[in-house]
Amino acid sequence: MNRRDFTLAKLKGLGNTIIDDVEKNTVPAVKVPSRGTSNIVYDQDKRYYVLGDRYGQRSLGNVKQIKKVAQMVSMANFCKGLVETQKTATIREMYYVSEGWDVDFGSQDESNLIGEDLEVTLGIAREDLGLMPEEDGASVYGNITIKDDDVEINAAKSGKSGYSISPTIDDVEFVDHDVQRVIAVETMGMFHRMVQEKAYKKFDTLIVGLKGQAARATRRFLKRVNEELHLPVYICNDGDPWGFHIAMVIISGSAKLAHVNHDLATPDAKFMGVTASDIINYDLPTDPLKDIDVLRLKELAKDPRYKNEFWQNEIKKMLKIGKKAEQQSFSKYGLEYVVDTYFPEKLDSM
Amino acid sequence: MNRRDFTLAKLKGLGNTIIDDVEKNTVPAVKVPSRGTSNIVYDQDKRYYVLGDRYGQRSLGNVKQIKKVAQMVSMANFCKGLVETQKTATIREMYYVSEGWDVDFGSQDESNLIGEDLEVTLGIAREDLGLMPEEDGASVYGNITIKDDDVEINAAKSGKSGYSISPTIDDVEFVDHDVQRVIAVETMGMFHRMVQEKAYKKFDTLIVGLKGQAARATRRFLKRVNEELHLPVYICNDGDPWGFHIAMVIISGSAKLAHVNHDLATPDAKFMGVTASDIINYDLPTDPLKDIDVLRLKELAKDPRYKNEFWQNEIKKMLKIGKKAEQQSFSKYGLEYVVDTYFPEKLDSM
Amino acid sequence: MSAEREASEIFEEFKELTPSEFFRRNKQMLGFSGKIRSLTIVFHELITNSIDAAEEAGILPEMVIDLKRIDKDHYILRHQDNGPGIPEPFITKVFCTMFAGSKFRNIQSRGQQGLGCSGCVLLSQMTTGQPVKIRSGYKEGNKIKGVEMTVKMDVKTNQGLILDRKEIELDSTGVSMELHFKDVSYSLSEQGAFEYIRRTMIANPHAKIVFKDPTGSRYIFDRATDEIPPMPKEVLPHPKGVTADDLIFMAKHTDKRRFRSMLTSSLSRMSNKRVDELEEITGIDFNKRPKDMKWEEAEKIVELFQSMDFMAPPTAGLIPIGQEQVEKGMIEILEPEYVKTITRKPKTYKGGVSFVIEAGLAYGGKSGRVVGEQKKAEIMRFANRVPLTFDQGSCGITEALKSIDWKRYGIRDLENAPITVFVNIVSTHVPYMSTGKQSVAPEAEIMQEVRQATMKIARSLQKYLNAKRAAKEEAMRAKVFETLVPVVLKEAAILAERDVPEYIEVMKKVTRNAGILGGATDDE
Amino acid sequence: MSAEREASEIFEEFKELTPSEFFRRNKQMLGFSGKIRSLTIVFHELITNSIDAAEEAGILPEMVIDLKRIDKDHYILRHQDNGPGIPEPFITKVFCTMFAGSKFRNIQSRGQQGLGCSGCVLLSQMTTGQPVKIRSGYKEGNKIKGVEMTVKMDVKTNQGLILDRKEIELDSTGVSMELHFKDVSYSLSEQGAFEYIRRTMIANPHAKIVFKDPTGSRYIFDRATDEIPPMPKEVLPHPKGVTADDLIFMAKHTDKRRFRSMLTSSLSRMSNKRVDELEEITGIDFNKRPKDMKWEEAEKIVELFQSMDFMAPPTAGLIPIGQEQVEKGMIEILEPEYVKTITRKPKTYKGGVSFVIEAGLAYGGKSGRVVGEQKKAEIMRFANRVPLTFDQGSCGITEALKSIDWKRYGIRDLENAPITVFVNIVSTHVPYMSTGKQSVAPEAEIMQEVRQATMKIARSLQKYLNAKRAAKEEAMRAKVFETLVPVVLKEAAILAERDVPEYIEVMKKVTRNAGILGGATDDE
Repeated sequence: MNRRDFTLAKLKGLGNTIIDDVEKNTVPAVKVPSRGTSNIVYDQDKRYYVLGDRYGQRSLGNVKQIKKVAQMVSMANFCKGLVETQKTATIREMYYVSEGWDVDFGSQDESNLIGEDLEVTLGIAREDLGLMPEEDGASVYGNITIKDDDVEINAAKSGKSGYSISPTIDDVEFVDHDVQRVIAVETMGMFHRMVQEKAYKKFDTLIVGLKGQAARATRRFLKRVNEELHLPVYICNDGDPWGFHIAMVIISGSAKLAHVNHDLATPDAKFMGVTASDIINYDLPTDPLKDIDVLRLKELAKDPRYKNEFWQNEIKKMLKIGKKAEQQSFSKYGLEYVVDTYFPEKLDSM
Repeated sequence: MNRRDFTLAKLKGLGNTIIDDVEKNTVPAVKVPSRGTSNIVYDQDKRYYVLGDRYGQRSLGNVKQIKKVAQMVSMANFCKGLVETQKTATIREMYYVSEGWDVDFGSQDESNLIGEDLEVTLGIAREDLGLMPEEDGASVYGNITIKDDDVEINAAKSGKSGYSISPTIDDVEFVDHDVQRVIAVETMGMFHRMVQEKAYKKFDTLIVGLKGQAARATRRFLKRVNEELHLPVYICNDGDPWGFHIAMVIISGSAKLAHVNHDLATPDAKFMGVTASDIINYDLPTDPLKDIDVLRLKELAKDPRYKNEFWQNEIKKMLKIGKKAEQQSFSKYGLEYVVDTYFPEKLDSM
Repeated sequence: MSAEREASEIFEEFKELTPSEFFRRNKQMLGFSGKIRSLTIVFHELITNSIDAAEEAGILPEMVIDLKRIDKDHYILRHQDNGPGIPEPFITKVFCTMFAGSKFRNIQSRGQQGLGCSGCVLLSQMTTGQPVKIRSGYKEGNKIKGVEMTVKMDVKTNQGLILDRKEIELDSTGVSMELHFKDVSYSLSEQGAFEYIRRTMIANPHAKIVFKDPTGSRYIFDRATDEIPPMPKEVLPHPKGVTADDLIFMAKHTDKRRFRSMLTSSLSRMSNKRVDELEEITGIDFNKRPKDMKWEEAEKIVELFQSMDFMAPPTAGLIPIGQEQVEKGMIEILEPEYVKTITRKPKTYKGGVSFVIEAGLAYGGKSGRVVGEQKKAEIMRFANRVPLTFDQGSCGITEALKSIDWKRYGIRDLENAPITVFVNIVSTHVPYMSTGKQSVAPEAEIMQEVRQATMKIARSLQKYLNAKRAAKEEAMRAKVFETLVPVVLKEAAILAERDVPEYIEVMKKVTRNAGILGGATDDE
Repeated sequence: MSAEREASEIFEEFKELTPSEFFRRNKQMLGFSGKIRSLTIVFHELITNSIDAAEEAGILPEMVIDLKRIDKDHYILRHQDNGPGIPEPFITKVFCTMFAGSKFRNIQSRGQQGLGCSGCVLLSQMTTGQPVKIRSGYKEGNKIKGVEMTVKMDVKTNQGLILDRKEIELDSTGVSMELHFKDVSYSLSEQGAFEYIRRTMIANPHAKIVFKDPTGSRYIFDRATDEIPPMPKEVLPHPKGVTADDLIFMAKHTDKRRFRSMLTSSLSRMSNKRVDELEEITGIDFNKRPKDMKWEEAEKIVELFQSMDFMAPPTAGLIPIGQEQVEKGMIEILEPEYVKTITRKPKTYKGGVSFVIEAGLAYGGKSGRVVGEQKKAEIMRFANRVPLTFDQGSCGITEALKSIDWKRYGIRDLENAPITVFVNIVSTHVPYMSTGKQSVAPEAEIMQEVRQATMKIARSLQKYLNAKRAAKEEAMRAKVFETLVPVVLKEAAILAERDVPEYIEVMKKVTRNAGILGGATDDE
């Protein structure tokens, strides 16, 4: 069964449980896996967060719950339509479409929450339901050819800003490539630097410009190139808690999206960003850690995803020196230094 | 003289005035056109903001000014290097590079200001000096072929998210196209909707996804397709003061960048976004205007760029109904409505 | 440098002032500072005197007050009551002698400084030079004697000067007076005279006031009850509440021959057994004359008092308004949607001073105060039924009320709720913070009682508000089920690509739940 | 319901209190509320009395004060001065009779209520039952008489009771006393006794105090000057400052036969010509006896005073500390890096009450107050040289100082600057806000003067701070040019692809500018 048929079956199943209950004269209730923090568990084997087995019941006999059930089945029908016609919609569009339903949403936030409920209830990612995020994915530069519908695209021939990963990345097919690895960088500034310095040639690599926190489509892309093309993925971010965590979410998934991490996490990706040790070894220009940075670092230190020696040491070291540095700070030694000297040394050490 | 040689000559000129002064035994001073609000004038003929003729003197004899002059000439030399080697750098990178100069910057803000000083003093845009913004430009979808270096790219064959306008858009050459117009939309949600509904075919148009306030590169692109390819440009934004102004900055330039508006403004572009009249005529789902929206609308009403009857009426009407609406709110009538019904009606009326 | 002068030369200028002379130089010590405040203080002094006098005589208090504006900041005040009147020999003393009065006992009373009437006369005379016109009707045997006098205060002697006097015929007892004032101002603000009357009426529902304001409008504040509150009894001081100085003072002024009998007759809860205990522990000879008591001995005894067990002080001296009467007063004046009042049992502070807290909450109607177009909460503070109008910020009552977590009682934002909070403290010794007697010291026990009392009635208010809300919600809930069950089933049927089944039974089960919230679990 | 009672029955309980009895019941009216404040008030009363007495006698004031802690909240205070002493017949009056004193004239003086000494004795007696021990040495002819007494206050009669008396031999005049207190507390806080002494010394640089604190430490506050300030003269009230009541009061107590002569002799600036004018306009017979003056006539005259021109009030009654003396006081106590003081010319408020404002600013050294590890600004308020310790928030002086835009004087954040601001108001009638005489009313003219005075000296402070800053900056600027000129020229040469030219001349021109800021325009 392909993804599409699987999705349609799941949607139908949701309708069936309710109708079945009514035919048995029992008040229908929908089982919704809990997304509360206590039900989000770090799976040591899978190396990412998964949902536990706790769930809540949404009963038609409860005045608050019945509304949520009504919203959820209405939304399910809307998604069924999208999947059947092979269209997509943003959740914002769906919010407006819902004005015509028999039950509506008080706010965009409310419809977002029901959307997540539907994902976990069916165990299906929003993209498979045709619901796309507003945000675009990362930019990709380098010698890979992909096929989207019937168009073939080479990411080395899509302009200086490369190929943009679209929200429908799962529909894309990898046709060919000629690279050894993938290097993802946090900022488009660094992306352009690498393109300009021809890093794709030097390292036989794809260059991915994350634009900050990686979008779901980007994470899906990275997972696919890692698993389908067996390319090692390196994530090169700023040397601060936020840079660390952008990488970590790519590697081990986020807690908030525990229910779809099996589609998003790339546990074999490697952090190759600026470390506290780099700050010292390369004598980088720094900014002092702000209170909020310190707080965040201390949070990370307790996070199960950071429980290995490397991370514990680097976090401790950063707290000790009280400083952070951006990737672009290597420009202190000239614009080319980061590509000519730093990356080769880092890659060697991995 | 091409842009590059022109830029180099201007840079050299800055050095010459200083050295000439010293040889005449007078204390050197650099004339910097004023960027104060009183020196930014709306040019009724050109239909965009330009700088007036007031300027300040930066003298080596003034303790505050000499530092700025030192920073400016150091930066000028850095840019000269970029132009000569045909490289670019982000202003963030330049900030870090400046650590090695004899005079440095206290903060990124300070270096940004000196960068703008250099632009106005030379009368040359930052992109020509090799200084690129961090931000990427808009996405373009549709049948246009461009040449970047020696790579040809067709924006209808670059994936669902289209071709990304890179900061170096000025180096790009338009090879071929098969469209009648350009429609720019505010959000990527609307961009994908239009791609999905094949609006590029229906309207023989390029689709541009602005991603909010248009980047300099995007504005440069729109100006070039408008002037070089004689394509009419329509800008379709949300029906609120912010949407209005995103369009207006594309059309008439921003006050802040008055010194480069001749390269950025597209005075013949047309606003085709959601108006107060649309809100009423299409009975759109709305949000109430917030205090800040009302304030902004009142500001706009006084802005010379909004001094025509159309804008004055629409602003008045919006204040009167006290409501705003997003473009995606047309989804109330189904996902296709915006492309099947609204856009054709709007285009007809223009 | 001036030449040295001898002491004798300097002391040639030495003089003594009378209390009237003193306060003429220091009128702010009588509370007369600021135009609005000055007039409110005058109203306060005259109204409390009238109510006290009527109650002492067992009469339902009634006043007719007429305030006429002559000019900016210039008023004539006519104040008439139906009390027992003042016997002629005392008239000049009451109106013209400072530190004279009948309220110096250990008794709960409204005023108690002996400055009231004479202070008002002093202010009148200082600002206008006018004498005061007084009529007094009082019983002598079965007849009512009536006298009319025009009187001035002689500050040099602290005595009254009678300018004019005649006997008149009167039908009933009572005092009426006419006073001129300048440098005062009538205001409708929270600190003004009108609000003072309004609050007085809430705390004294057995009184009646007819007030004609400077615009000529007549307000009749009718009584909400015909019960005269019982007179508080004079109560002997409790051992835990006396100081060594008090003991010495008693010893000096007692008519008892022996210290032992002085103790039992001057202090409450002081049995012979207790005195024997004291004598044994201290070794003091309790048979000696009171006047021979030494300070050290008094201190030793007082110290011992602190560690001995005594019954709580007798509470006959404390006469609260009463829960029912406060309620009547609040209903009469505030016409609220809901009101709840409470009178607590007597408690003590500082180990021996007993007090009673009464509290009331009124919601809706005229409760709260209108600011602009909004209703704000108002706090009405009283001490022995007297409104405390000034110094709200520093008052222990305010502090106690603000420390309550009103959210726990369903009042999200006390400030902006249509609520009047009433608090009255009843005690023979209210611990005032300052001279003006306008705020209560934040004694821990008092604060605690104010909190307890208010929280108790707040709980009732919460129940009322919840019940109101619940009734609304139940109706709403039933409607939700009737609307949404068909929606869910229609959508589910489309989803499952089946027909909508019969669902009468399920709908019945579901609507039965409308009254309750529970059902299945939901972990959000 | 209690039975009706007759007036006569109620008035059986009527009594009159003496001032002592009254204040025994209302000690907070004397400022005795709170342990720290009570002790500070005692220090205040005794110190101001001693300084006033010494000055009146033309003696440089000197005090020895010894405060011993007996137990928690229990102290013995010994206070000794070198004044002219108190003649024996007045001793009990000064210490035991309330409302008695020598300071009731229209004169600038430190204390003036006639409550001071007797109030302290009342507090002592109330809290400890102890009598007061007094020694007084005073001149009679060429001899010094010495007497030692132990005295108690009889509150029932407002008189002193002499327990013990003996004549003693003394070398010098002066009074010393020993008082016991409980329920008071010694504190180093801004409101405490120590700070009170310190501030007194700043405003009275001619006085000397030796103080032994409860830990046994001896502090010698030495005098910064040997000049005794001249005695203020008693000044007749100014016509613009009197009320109708004042006129009537004068008329009643004058020894003049005619109203005309009473006016010229009781008011300042009141010439015969003025009286003639008054007579003509009012039509009042000014030859009648003062006692026949009617209130309406007094009002008419007072009204007329307001519209007539008079010379400003004589200022012989006002003796400021003096700009130089304030400076000496501040230097002695604060050892500041910079100090500037000012004594302004007399001004009047309320049309006729004259006053003088003195201000001082001290920067650095021991100026300001240390809070934690930071220096904060402190405001020292004085009225007639007496420190105002309490109620700072509501004081007009504070308000005036806070309203100054300190940023304009180079002080970005007054709160956190190492600055002491000194303000003294000198007047025969300081307009106090409340009973405690701890804050000055915000009279517009006074506020204005405080602002003017302070801003004037703030300007000097600013100059000092600027000069200090400028010296620093000039050095820095020269360095900037020396560093940056070569940089600019090197970079410009690279840019122009030319050689760096000779630039000695240009560098000379540029560094000549180091001292000034200006030069070319720059429109940012």
